[in-house]
Amino acid sequence: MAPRPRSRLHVPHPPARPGDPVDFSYVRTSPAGEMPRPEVAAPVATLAPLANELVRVLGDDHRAVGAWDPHLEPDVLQVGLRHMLLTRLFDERMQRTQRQGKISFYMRSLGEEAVSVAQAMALRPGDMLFPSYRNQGIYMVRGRPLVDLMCQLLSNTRDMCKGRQLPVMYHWKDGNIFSISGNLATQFPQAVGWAMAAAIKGQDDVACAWIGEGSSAEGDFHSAMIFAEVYNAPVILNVVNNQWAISTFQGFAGGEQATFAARGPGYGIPGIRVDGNDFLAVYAVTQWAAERARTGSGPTLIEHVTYRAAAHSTSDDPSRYRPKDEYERWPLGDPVERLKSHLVALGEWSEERHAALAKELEEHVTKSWKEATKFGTLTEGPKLDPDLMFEDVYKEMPPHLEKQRAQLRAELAAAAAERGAERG
Amino acid sequence: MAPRPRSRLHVPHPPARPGDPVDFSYVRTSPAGEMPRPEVAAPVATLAPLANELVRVLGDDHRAVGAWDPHLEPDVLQVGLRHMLLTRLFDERMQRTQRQGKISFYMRSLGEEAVSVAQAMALRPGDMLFPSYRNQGIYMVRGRPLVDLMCQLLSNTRDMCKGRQLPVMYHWKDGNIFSISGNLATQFPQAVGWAMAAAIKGQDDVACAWIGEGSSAEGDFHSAMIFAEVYNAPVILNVVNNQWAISTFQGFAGGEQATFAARGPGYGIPGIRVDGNDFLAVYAVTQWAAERARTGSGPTLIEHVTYRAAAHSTSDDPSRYRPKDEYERWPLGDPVERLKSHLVALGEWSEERHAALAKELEEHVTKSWKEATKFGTLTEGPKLDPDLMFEDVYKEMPPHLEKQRAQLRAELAAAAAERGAERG
Amino acid sequence: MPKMNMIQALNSAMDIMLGRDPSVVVMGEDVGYFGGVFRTTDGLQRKYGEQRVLDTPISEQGIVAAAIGMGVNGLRPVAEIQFADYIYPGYDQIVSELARIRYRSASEFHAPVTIRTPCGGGIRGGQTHSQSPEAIFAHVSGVKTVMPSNPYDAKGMLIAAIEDDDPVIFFEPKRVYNGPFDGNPDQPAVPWSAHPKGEVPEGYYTVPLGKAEIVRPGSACTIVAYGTMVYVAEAAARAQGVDAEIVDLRTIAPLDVDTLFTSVKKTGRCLIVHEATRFGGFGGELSATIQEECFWNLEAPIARVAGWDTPYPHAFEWEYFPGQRRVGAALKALMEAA
Amino acid sequence: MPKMNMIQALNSAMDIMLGRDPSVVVMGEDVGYFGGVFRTTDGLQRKYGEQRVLDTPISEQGIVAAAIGMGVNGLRPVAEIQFADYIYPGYDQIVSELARIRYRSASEFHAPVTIRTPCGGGIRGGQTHSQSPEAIFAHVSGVKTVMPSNPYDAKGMLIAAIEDDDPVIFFEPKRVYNGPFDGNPDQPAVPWSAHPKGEVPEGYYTVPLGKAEIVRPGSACTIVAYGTMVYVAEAAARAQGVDAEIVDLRTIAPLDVDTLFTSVKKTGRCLIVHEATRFGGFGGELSATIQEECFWNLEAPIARVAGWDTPYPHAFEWEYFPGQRRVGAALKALMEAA
Ligand SMILES: Cc1ncc(C[n+]2csc(CCOP(=O)(O)OP(=O)(O)O)c2C)c(N)n1
Ligand SMILES: Cc1ncc(C[n+]2csc(CCOP(=O)(O)OP(=O)(O)O)c2C)c(N)n1
Ligand SMILES: [Mg+2]
Ligand SMILES: [Mg+2]
Repeated sequence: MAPRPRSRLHVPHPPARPGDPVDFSYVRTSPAGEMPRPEVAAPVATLAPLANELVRVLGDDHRAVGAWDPHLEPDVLQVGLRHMLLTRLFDERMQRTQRQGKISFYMRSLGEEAVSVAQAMALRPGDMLFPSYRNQGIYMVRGRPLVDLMCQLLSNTRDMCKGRQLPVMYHWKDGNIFSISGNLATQFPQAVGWAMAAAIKGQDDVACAWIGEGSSAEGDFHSAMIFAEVYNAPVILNVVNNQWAISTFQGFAGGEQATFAARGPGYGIPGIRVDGNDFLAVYAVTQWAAERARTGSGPTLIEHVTYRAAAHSTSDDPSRYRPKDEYERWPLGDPVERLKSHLVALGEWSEERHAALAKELEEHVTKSWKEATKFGTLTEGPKLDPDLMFEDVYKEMPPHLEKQRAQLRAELAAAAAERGAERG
Repeated sequence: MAPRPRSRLHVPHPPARPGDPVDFSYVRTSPAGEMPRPEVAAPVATLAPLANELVRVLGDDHRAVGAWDPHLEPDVLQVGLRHMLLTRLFDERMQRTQRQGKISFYMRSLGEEAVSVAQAMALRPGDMLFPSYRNQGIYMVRGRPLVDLMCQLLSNTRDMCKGRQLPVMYHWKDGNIFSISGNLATQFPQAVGWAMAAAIKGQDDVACAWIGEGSSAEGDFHSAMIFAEVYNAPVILNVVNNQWAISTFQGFAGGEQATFAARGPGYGIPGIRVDGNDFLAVYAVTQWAAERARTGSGPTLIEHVTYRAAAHSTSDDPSRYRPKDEYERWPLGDPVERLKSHLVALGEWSEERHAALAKELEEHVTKSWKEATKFGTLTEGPKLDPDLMFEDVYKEMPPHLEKQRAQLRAELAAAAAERGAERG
Repeated sequence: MPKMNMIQALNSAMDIMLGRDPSVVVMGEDVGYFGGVFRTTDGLQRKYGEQRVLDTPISEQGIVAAAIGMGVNGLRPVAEIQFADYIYPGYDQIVSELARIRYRSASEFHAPVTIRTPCGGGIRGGQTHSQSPEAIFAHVSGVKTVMPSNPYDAKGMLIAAIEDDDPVIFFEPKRVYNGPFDGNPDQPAVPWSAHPKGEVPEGYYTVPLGKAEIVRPGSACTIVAYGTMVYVAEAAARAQGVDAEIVDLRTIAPLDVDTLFTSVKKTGRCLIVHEATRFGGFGGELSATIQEECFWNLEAPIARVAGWDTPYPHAFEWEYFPGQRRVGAALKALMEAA
Repeated sequence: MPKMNMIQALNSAMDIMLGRDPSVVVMGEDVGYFGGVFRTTDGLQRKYGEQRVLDTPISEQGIVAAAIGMGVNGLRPVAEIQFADYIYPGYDQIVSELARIRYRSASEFHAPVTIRTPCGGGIRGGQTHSQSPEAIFAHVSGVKTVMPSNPYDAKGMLIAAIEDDDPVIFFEPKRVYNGPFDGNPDQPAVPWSAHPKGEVPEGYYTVPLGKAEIVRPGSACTIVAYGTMVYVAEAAARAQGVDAEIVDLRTIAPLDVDTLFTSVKKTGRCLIVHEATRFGGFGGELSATIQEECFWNLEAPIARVAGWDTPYPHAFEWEYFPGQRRVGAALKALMEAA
C-alpha cells in the first residue's frame, strides 16, 4: 500500500536557476485576438475568463487582431514607439552613468516599457498616476523634460526632490504623477483614496497605480482591493508581473496556483491578464478599465505579464539567481521590437526610420545629460544648500528644526574655516 | 440623450436599518444536498462552484441529504447538540452576570454555535486552534471546565490569564487552543506559520483559525492567504460571516460583489461557502478541509454564512443600527434548533430529552459559577497578587521590573497602612 | 457659555468644520450611521451625508492610506482609529507615507490628514483598549502629535488640527471624555459641566497646536503632564500641599519648550507624569530636553512617574494606573531632595 | 583566531545555530537561494536545505506573523527584515502579538523569535534605507532590543538572541558590516581584519544580552553610544584629546543601567550619541535615567548628539550624519561646561 500522503512545506522553485536550461512552460499564453472584449458595464461575474487567459492583440505575424485591437492611428503608434525607445535609451545611459559613479543608484525598466508607455497614453492628462520605481515611461509620455529627471538622479541643485530622495524616486504635481516611495506597495491603497476623493468631488478623473508582483504580497494590496471594491472607486490597479522580485520569482508572491489577475474576481473586481509586452493589448485593456472607472463601473485589476530583463537595480547581479539567457527566451518578446515590427508590417515604419529615431533620441539624452550636469553632480559642480534639509518636514519650520539648522550652519562654517586654515 | 454615467462614491447599505422591514434577499442560498463533494485532492480550479454556492446538508424537512452528509452517528450528533446548548446557556448566564456587574465585559456567540462546535468536533485534539473572541464553543468541545473559563471572566485568583486579559480572551495550551488577542485578524497569519512549522517538522496536525468577516479586511488576512498558498500550509482559514461587524454590515468588508469564500480561488486556495448554522454541513466541510491539509493538499478557506444574533458585546446596543427582528427572519435559522430537529426527525431526540439536557446544563453552569466565584469576583473575595503584573513580560524578570514591583509593593503597603490608620 | 463634555466638544469641532469646509470628510470604523463607538461622530452622517461621513472597512492600514490619497486629492480627511491600541496596522502608512510626502516631494504634494484616536486607560479596557502610544509618534518627524485634556482644548485643537496643512495625530484621553478624573476611581465622577474647561463656545475657534498651557501656576516645582494625568497631578499636588506649577503639554510634538523651560527655571524642580509605559516613553524626551536647558537651575533630579513597563493588565487597573498616590510620593521625594 | 567581518560573523552565528538546534529556521525576503541582499545568509540554504532556510513573500507583516506561529509551534525562527526601514508593516505583529503572547497567556505560550534587520545610514541609501528605529521598539515591553557594533559581539549576541526564549529585535548597523567607521567617509575604509573585534571564534559562544561594554575606559566623561556611533565617538574623543570613557550599549532594552551609572558617577559628565533622530529618540530615555540616578554627580548637563529631526536625506548624507565634528563639538562643550 502506498504511504498516506502527508503535508509538507512546499517551497516554490523557479523553473530555472543559473546553469539550468531556461523553461517558461509555466507561462500560459493565449493566441492573439482570441479573447472577447466585454462591455465595460458587464457584470463582474461574467468577466472571469479575462483573469485567467491572456489578452493579446499583436500576433506572431505582427498584425493586430481581435476585439481588443484599439485601432490606433499609425502616428499614435509611432509616438508610443518613440516613448518606449526613449525610455530604454534613457535607462541605458543612466545605468552607464551610475557605473561611472556619477549617480548613486539606478533602476531600469528594460523589457517592461510597454506597461508604462501604453498605459499613460491610454489615460487622460488629468488622471492621477501612482507609479512604482519601474514606471519611468509615464514621465516620457507626460512630457517631463529628461533634464528634470536627470537632475533628480544627480540630486543636484535642480533636483525636484531637493536632494531628499534616492535616484528614480521622482514626482510631478503638474503632470499628475505622485511621488514614488521606497516602501513597496504603500501607494496602492493611496491611489484608491485619491479615486474615492475624485468620486466624492464628482471629478471625472481616474487614478492608476502600479505594484510589482512581488510587492503585491504586502497587506497594502489587500487594503487597496477592499477599499476599491467597497466604494466602487474609479481606479486602475496594475500588478506588473515581471516574474522576479529581486531574487525570488513570482511563485513566492502567490503566482503558482493562480494568476495575479485572478485575485480581482475574488473581491468582486474584474481582473484582466494582459500581455504586458504587447503595446496594443496594454493600451486596449487600460482604455477599457479607464472607461469602466470613468463611467461609474468601478475598479479594475490588471496583471501585466512581462519580464524584468534588467537587473533589479544597480546594486543587483541577477546572474546569481537566474539563467543569463532567460530574457532571450521569454515567450512574449520585446515590447519595442514588437511594436516596431507591427508598424513595419503596417508599412508605417522602417529600419531606417528606426535607426534615425534612435539616433535622435540618443542625442536628446546626451544633450539633456550635458544640460543636467551643469546643475551639479554627485562629485562636482554646484551643490544643494544643506539648509534645504530642514525645509518641508512641516509646512512651517518649527523652532527645534530652526535650531538644528543653525547648528548645522555653524558646523559647516567651522569645517570651512578649518579647510581654509589648512589651505591658507 | 441620457447623461453619460459618471463615477460616484458607492456607499454600501445594509438591506435594513432600525424601523425598516427585514430583507435578507441578498443572502444567496442553495437547496440542501445540491453541491457535489469533490475529492480532497481535486485541482483548485475545479472547485470554483464551492465558493459561490452554499454547502448545506440539513434540508427543510430536517433530514440530512447529499454528498456532504458526514453520516455521523446519533450519539455524535447528540454530543454536538450538548456542546452547542452548553455554549448558549453559558453565554446567556455570563451575559446576565455582566449586567449584574460581576464581570466587566462579555461577548456572546448566539446563533453561531455550530461554527465552533462542529469544527472543533471535526478536528483532532492535536490540531491547533486559533480562535477569535466568538469561538467559545471550541472550549466546550475540547472539555475545558466551565469553572476555568469563568475564573478568566472574573479575573480572579484562578484566572488562567492571571488578570491580564479582558474577559473572553482565553487560551489553553494543553487543549491546543491559542491565546485570543484583542487585535483583530492578527492570528490568521500566525496560524499559517504554525501550520508551516507543522509541515517542516513532519507533524500530522493542522492549524485552524477564525476571523470575522469584518476583520477579514485587515492586511493580516492577505498575509495569511499568501503564506498559506506559497507554502501549501496545512491550515483551515475560516471567515465567520455573521453579517455584522459592530454596526457595519458585511458589505463594508467587501461582501457586496463577491462572497468571502470567493477570495480563496483568487489565491489558488479552494474556497467553500457553507451554511454556518447547519451543524452537519460545517462538520463536513471542516472534515474535508482537514483531510486536504493533512494529506498535503494544502489550505482551505471556509466562509461560514451565519448571523450574529447577539449584540456585538455587552458594550453594544444593536437596536441602534439594525432591525430588532432581523434574527427571527434570518433565512438559515438557528443552529441549535436545526440540529435538534434533525435528531428528533431521526427519532434520536425529543422535547423531553431536550428539556432535561437544558436543565442539566443550566445546573452545571450554576454549579460552575458558584465554584468559580469562590476564587474571587471583581468586587469580592480573594484577589490576584498584584506582583503578577510584572511576571511573564519576559521569561525572567529584568531588574527594571523588579524595581517597579518593589515600588508598587511599597505603594500598596502605604495605602494599607493608611487605611489601617483611618480604621484604627 | 454652553457646557459640553469632551465627546460633544469633538463632535462640535467636526460639525463646524464639515459645515465650513466642503473638503472636510470624516471617516472610520463605525463612525457613520452609528456615530462611533464612543458616539463622537453622532449625527454627523445624518447631517452631512454619506459622501462626507464614511463608515470604513476594518483596516487601519486602509483607513490611513485612503485618507492620504484623499488628502493628496484636495480633501481634509479626519480619520478615526477606534482605539489607539489598533493604530499599529496603520503605522507604516503614517511613518513611511503620511509623515514623508511633503518632504520627499519638496512640498509639491502633502496630505492634511487628522487621525483621531482614543487612548489611555482607566476604563477597564484591558491591554488592548488602554494604551498610550504617543511616544512612537513623537519620534516621527513630519507628523504633529497632540493630546488635549479637556473639552475646550479638544474642540479648539481639533479644529486647528483639521485646518493644519500638516498631518496631526490627535490622541483623545478617553478616561476624561465625560469629566476630569483625578485618579481615584472610588470618588463620584465629576462631569465636565462642573469644570470651567467644560464651557465650550458653540461656534468656531481654535486652540493653537504647539502651545502648552499652565493650568495651575505655582512656584515650588513644575509638573509636566498631559491628558488624564493633568488632573491626577493637580489632585496629588493638592493632597501633598505642594505649590506646584502644572503644565498641560497639550501638544507633544512639536514641543513648546519655552513654556517648559520658563517654568522649570523658575521652580527649580520638575516632575513628569504620563500614563504610557515609562521605558522609552515620551517622559524621557521631556526630561532630557529640560535637563539640557535648565540643568543649572535644577535643585533636584527631574523625576518621572509613568505606567509600569508591562502591558496594561485588566485586573490590576488601579495598581497599574499612575494614580495620586504614586504621583504624590514622587512629588514628595522631589520636594525633599536636595 | 579567525578574522571575520560582521556579515561573516552573523552568518557564522546562524550556521552554528542551524547546526546545533534543529528547531532553528532562517527566513526572510531573498535570504534563501540568494543568501540575502547583504549576503548575510549566504550558503545557509545550500547547507541546511529549503525547509530550514526559507525565502518568503514580500510581506513583513506575514514574515513576523509566520515566525510567531512557528515559534508557538516549537521552532526558533530567525527572521530577516531586509532593511529596518521596512519593519513598520510588521510593527503591529511585533507590538500587539510577539511582545504580548507570553504575558497574556501567563507563559503558556511564547514565541522565541529573533528579528534581524540592518539599520542606520552612511551608505547613500536615502530615507528608506537608512533609518534607526530602535526607540519605537525600546518602548515596547516584552521584546528585547539590541544593536551590536562589531563582529565579535554580533556573533555572540545573535547566538544569545536565538537561544533566548524572549523575542529579540536584532539591529545590525550596516555601515559597520565591513569595518569600523569613524564617521569620516573620505578616509580609506578600515576592514574588520585590522580591528581586535574582528577576531571571532569559529565555534559557539555567546555574548550575553543586557550587558553594555566599556570599549574605552576613561575618566573625563562618559560617552554612551551604540552601533556605528561607537567608532565615531572614539574618533571624536581622540581628536578632542578627551579622556572619555566610552560605553557601547549593545543592548538597548533591557538596559544595563549599572554600567552606565557606575561610569557616569565616576566621570561626572555624559554625552549620548545615536544616529536616530533626536526628538523622542532613545537618547531621551538614556539621559533621563542617568540623570535620575547620577544627578548629584553631574558636573554638567547630559548632552545628546543625534540625527537631525528630518527624514534621512539622500544628498546631504554627511551633513545629516552625526559625525566626528558634531560629536566633537558636543564633547568640547560638555567638557567646558561648569
Ligand atoms: C516594504 C518593503 N519591503 C522590502 C523592500 C525591499 N525591496 C525593494 S524592491 C524589492 C522587490 C520588489 O519586487 P517586485 O514588487 O516584483 O517589483 P520589481 O522590482 O520586479 O519591479 C524588495 C524586496 C522595500 N523596498 N519595501
Ligand atoms: C485592529 C482592530 N481594529 C478594530 C478593533 C475594534 N473592533 C473590535 S470587534 C470589531 C468588529 C469585528 O467584526 P467581525 O470581524 O465581523 O467579527 P464579529 O464581531 O462579527 O464576530 C471591531 C471593529 C479591534 N479590536 N482591532
Ligand atoms: Mg517583479
Ligand atoms: Mg462579523
